[in-house]
Amino acid sequence: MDKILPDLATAVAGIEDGMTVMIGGFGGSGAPIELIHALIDRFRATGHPKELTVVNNNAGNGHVGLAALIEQGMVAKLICSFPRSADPVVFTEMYLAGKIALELVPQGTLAERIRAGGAGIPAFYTPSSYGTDLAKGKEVEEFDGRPYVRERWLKADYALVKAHLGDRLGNLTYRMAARNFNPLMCMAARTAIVQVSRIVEPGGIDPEAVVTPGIFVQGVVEVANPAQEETLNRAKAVYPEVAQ
Amino acid sequence: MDKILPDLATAVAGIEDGMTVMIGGFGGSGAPIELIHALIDRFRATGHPKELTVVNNNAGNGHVGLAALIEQGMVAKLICSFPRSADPVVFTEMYLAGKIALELVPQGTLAERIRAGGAGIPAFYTPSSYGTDLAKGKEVEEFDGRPYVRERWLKADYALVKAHLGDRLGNLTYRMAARNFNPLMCMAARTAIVQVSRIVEPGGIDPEAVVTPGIFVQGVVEVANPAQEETLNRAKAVYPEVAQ
Amino acid sequence: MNERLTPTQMAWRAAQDITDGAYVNLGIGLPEMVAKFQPPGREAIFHTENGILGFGEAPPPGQEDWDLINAGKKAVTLKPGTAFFHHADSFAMVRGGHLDVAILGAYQVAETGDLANWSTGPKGVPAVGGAMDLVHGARRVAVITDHVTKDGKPKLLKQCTLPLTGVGCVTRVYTSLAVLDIDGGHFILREKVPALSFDELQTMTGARLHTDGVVADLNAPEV
Amino acid sequence: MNERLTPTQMAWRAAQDITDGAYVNLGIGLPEMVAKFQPPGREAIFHTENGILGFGEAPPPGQEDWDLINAGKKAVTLKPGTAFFHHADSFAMVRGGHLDVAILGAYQVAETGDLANWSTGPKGVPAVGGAMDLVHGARRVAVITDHVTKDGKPKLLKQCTLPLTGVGCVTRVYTSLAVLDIDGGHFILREKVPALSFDELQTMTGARLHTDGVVADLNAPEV
Repeated sequence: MDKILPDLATAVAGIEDGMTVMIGGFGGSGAPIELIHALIDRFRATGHPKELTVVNNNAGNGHVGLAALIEQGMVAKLICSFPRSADPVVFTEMYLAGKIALELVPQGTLAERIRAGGAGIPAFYTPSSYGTDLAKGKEVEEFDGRPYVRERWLKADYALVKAHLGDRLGNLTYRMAARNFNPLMCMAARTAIVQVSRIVEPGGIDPEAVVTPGIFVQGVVEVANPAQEETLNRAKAVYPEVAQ
Repeated sequence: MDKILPDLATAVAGIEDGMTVMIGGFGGSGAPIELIHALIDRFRATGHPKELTVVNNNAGNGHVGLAALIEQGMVAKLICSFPRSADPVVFTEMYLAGKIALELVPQGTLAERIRAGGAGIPAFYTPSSYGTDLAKGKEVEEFDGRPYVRERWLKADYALVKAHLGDRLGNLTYRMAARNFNPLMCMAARTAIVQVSRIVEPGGIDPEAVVTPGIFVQGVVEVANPAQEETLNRAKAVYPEVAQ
Repeated sequence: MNERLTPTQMAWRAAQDITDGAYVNLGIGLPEMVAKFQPPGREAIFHTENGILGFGEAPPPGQEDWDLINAGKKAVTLKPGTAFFHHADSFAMVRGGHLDVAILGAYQVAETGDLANWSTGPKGVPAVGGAMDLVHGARRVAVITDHVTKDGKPKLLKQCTLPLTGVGCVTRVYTSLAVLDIDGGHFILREKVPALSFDELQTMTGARLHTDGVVADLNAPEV
Repeated sequence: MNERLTPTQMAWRAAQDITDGAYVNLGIGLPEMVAKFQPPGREAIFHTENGILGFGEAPPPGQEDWDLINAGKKAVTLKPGTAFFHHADSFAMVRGGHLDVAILGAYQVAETGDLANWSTGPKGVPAVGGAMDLVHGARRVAVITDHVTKDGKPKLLKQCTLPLTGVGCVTRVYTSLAVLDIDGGHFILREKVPALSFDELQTMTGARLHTDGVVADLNAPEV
C-alpha cells in the first residue's frame, strides 16, 4: 500500500466542478497553502474546478491560500464560523456583492458536524445557537429540561489537509495548534489529500502518537518547508504573483 | 494545581452508594485492577459503596477486578456490550439469578454515548441496532433515506481509569490497546480518578502525544507495575484472597 | 475436489476476495483466521474494535503482551505503521464507512441480507459486542458460516428466526459448501463444491437459490 | 479612586475572581488581557478553541511560531504541561461543561442573562466563531464590557436588541463602572465605582439595578 503522490498537481487533479472541499487550518495555522495554490494553478490552466463549496473555519486572509482561491472566483459557497481576519477584503467584497454564498456555523458545531460526517452520525443535538438566528429552521428538542438544536453531519468529496509527518500508509502527526480541523476533515472526506512536511517510513511515527490513522487518508504529498500564511501576509504576498 | 492523590484508598473514598461508575478497560487491557480492588477493600471495611451502576465493555473475567466487584454484590446494574469472557461465571450466575440488572449496548454505541456525555451532546443518531431487539422503544428516523436509531449520552459520577504516564495536571498517555474506553470515560465522568504506572513532571509528556488533556482528570494515583487481569486469571487469582 | 470446506478452507476462500490495500475487520473466532491467508503480493490492513489498526499476527506463546490484544482478547503484535486510538475513534472508522470489508460469523443469514449472530434466544446471557456497528459500517459485509447447523438445519433462510444483528446488511456468504452473493432479496449462487449438484445444495438451503451466469466450482487447497 | 475603569483595569478586576486551578477560556480582544493579571499564588489553566490547553503568554516580537497561536490568531508559548488536541476535542471541553469560566466581550447583555456579541445587524459580514458554544458550555459565563456604548447608550438592558449569541447564559458582568451578577432575571449590583451614586449608575443602565446586601466600592490599581 502506497498513498504517496508524486507532486502537488497530481494531488489536486481529482477535484471537479461543484464538489465540496474541506480545507484544514484555523486562520493560517494548519492551512495547506501549497495544495490550495496547486488548485489555483489548475484552475488558471484549465478553467476547473469551479463552483466549489469550501468548508473552512475562516474565509481567508490577504491574497494567498484560501483568500486567493476565493479571489479567483472558484468558490461558490463557503461554510465557516468566522469570515473575518486581519485582511478580509477578498471575501468581504465578494460576499457583499452577492458573488459568494455563506453558511455561518458556530465553531464547535462546525467541528462536531465534520466529526459526525466522519463517524457515521447523521445528526446530533447541541445547546449551541439555541435561541439565536443561527438556529432558525432547525429542530429544537428538550433533554433533561434544557433545549438543544439538532444539527446534521457535514461530509465532503475532498479534504485538503496540512500535517507534519506522514507515512505511505497515511498515518499522520500535526505540529502544535496546526492540528485544529485537519484530523476531522480527513475523517469526513471521501478523499483526503494531505501535504506533509516530511514523509517517513512506516514505523517512523510512534504508534501511540499517531493523530490521524492511515485509514482516514487517501493521498500524501511531501511539501518540505511549507509556507505560513501569516508570514506570506506580513510580506504582502499575492498568489498568483501579479507578473503571471 | 496538583491532582496527585496519596494512595488508592483516598482515590476511591468519594464513591457513594448508588453512584454510576465508569470503569475503563476492554477485557483486562486497560482495566484499573488496583483501583477496583481498593473499592472492594473499602466495601469490606465499611459496607459501602453498594448499589453501584457500572459501565464497562465487559462483565469481568474470573474472580479479580470487575468480576470481584460484582462477586461482592456491590453492583446493582451493569451497562456493557459483551458480558462474556473466558471465565464469566460470576456475572452469569448473578444475572441468571436476577441479582444484577443488565443494559446491553452495541459496543460502538456504548463508546459514542460515553463520548457524547463528555462532549455535551445529549443525543445522536446511529445506524447500529436498527431493526433489532436493542432498538426497541427507541426513536427511529430516516436521514438521506436510511433509518437511524436515536441514542442518549451516558455520564457518570466517577470514572476509574488506567493510564500509563500522568502528570500533576492530569495529562495522560496510555499503553497500546489499553487505551480503549479510558480516555472517553475521563471525559464523561464528573470525577475521573486515574491510576498511572508512573507520575512525571509537567512537560514530561510531549504535548503532541498527550491523549487525555488534564481538564478531563480530577485525580491521579501512581500504581507502579500494575497487575494484568489476564495474568491474574491465568494464575487463578481470587480477590480478596480466601484467607482474608 | 472438496466435498465440503473445512473452517480453515472457508477462511482461505474468504481471504481470496480481499484486495490489496483493503481495510478489514475480522470477527471473533473463525473469521479471525482469514488474516493468515492473504494472497502473496496483497497487503490488507486489519482493524480491531479495541483500537488498533495495522497490527500483526499472534506472538509466540509466552511472549504475549496483554495490552496488545484484538477484539477476541487474543494477543497480537506490532507492525511498522501500526496506530492506536480510543474506542470512539475506532467506531468512527467502523460506522463512518471507512472499512472496506467486515467478515463475521453467523447463526443465520436471510436472503434479504438480514444477519443473526448475537443471540440464540432469551435464555442465557446476551452479548453483542461490536457486531451491530460493523454490519452498518463496512462497505462490504461478508459472513463465514457452515452451510447448515450441527443437526443439519439450514442457516441460509428466507427469514431469520433468531434475534437480528442487522437488517439487509450482508452481501456475500462463504459457507462450507458454497459462495453466494445477496442481491435484490435473493441468494445468488456463485460457487459450489463440485461434489454437490445444484438441487442437492438447494435442499440444504432454506431459501431459493438463484444463479446469474456461471456457477463456478468451489475448491480450496489443503490449508 | 476610580471614576471609571480602563479596559486593562476591567481585565484586572475579572482576573481577581478566577480561582486557583480554574480552567478558563478568554474571548478575543479585551478578555484576553485577563490572563496577565492572575493573582500571585493562583494557577489558572487557559484553554483556546483552536486546540491548546495550558499555554503561556505571548512570545517576544520576532519569536512567534505561527503554528502556536490562540483563537485570536495571536502567538502564544508552550509551558510545561501544555497539551494539543483537535477541534472536536476542544469543543468537547467547551460544550461538555469542563471549563470553569468563559470570559467574553459583549455588545449587549440583558437582565435575563441573554448575550449579544456577534452581530451588529444585517449589514456587513457576520462572524460567530466559538462564542455560541462557549456561552453554553462553561460553568460560569462572565462578560467584560464598557458600561455604555461610545455614544453613551446603555449596554446593560432589559432585552437585547441585537442578534443573540445565547439565551440566559451570562451570570456576571464586569463593566467600566460596576460589577454585577445576573440572577433570577435581575442585575444584582455587587460593586460600583465610588465616584458614582447608585442613582447615577441606574441612569446609565437600561434595566433596573437590584441590590442584595452591601454594594462594595469598585477600585482597581493602576495596571
